[in-house]
Amino acid sequence: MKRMSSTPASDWILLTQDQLSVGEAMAWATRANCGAIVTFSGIVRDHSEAQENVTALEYEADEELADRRMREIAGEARARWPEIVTVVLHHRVGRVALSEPSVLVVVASPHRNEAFEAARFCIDTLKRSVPMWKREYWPGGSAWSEETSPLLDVHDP
Amino acid sequence: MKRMSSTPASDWILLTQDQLSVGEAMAWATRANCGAIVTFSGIVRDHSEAQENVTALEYEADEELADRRMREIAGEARARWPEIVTVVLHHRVGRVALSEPSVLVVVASPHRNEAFEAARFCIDTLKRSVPMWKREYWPGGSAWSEETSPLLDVHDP
Amino acid sequence: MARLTLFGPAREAAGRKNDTLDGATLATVLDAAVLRYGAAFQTILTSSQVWVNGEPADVNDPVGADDEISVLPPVSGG
Amino acid sequence: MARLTLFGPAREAAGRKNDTLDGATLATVLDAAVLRYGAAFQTILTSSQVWVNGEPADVNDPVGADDEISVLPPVSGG
Repeated sequence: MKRMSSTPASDWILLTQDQLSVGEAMAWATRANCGAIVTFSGIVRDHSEAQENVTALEYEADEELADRRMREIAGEARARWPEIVTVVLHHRVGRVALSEPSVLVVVASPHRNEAFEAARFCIDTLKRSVPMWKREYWPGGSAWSEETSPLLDVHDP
Repeated sequence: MKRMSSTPASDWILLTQDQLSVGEAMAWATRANCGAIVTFSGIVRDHSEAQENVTALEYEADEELADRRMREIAGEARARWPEIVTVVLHHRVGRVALSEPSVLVVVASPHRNEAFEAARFCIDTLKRSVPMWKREYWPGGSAWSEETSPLLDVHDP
Repeated sequence: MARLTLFGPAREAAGRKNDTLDGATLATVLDAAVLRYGAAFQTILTSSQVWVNGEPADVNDPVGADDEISVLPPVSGG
Repeated sequence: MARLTLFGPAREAAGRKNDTLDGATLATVLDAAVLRYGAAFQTILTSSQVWVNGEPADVNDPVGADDEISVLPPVSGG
């Protein structure tokens, strides 16, 4: 399957090695008919279930499939909450420093209920359906994250 | 009752005539032990239930009581979701232009479930328990918003 | 006698934000307010909460010159 | 024969990201991979999904030189 060559103007899907900008994403997502914007930022935390002293994460993706899956997630959110206007899904690949965002979800909508519901759906679904692997770094070592889940389809319940 | 003279370092409560900055609020809210930040921005929308062409809103508050209530909301969120680390509640007073945020909620937490739940609680509770009145402007006129609710206590269900 | 502070639609209907009104109880002060501000204010008062010194109050509560009465119409923040 | 692309823990266990392996079906290619990469890879393969040309596949599917096999371990994005 080929990567889609154009993005609908109301979704902004991005895999990038660069820092994520919530401000830029929110400015892009803002529309005059929207009264609510909900954002979720996944931040590199100083600990995990397995490690007490995490200093950085490194993400590796199947980039073609990850891009396709992130577009499917935005599409499924629109199918479930037709009121939502703009959807942003950004994910870092490569090394991400402590307290930097690794993933960003932005949903803008006329009303807040749909924005909250859709944003929650997007991050929950992204975590189990986007082919992405996280390596944890600590002083003197690193290992793949033990907090994994089987790769599921976007439409799986 | 006197206004509280100091703010706990983990809550940032603000009533202001100045523009709200999600980026500044998120930077303030970020802590090394947090893996999730959820934000809600209430944006001035180009329409309301009563008006098809809204150009601006103007907010008037009982500022002393509003400040107290916003602090109570943050405290109640902490009581309900003890895991949450930082809470930001900002509300504009005075004139707010189209597509600008009038209200901002930021919650940072180790995990995302508590951040989503607490952010949703904060905005839902703010809307019914903070003494604030919204005037809608359109070309050639203005009126108080008809989308009102009786002033309730923070702890009311 | 007590000091009155009016907010939002109540302020607009009364044509002022602050006032001082005669009356020994909350109820008599509010009666004086309706007399002074008229029917539009009365309508809003019906759906409003009235607080004294930052706390909910009963209409039979006595009020004096040091007391601050707030009229809080249904809210529309956020 | 088919081309193999390995991700995350599967890539690390195999010591490479891409490879070309003999085999007429997906199953025989994966057997060849386990033989070449060893036990650590086998353990990860057990919990992984194996896709062909960007779609889920059955181990009995035939594969040729133009086919791309992906080994996708349990994920940890976000």
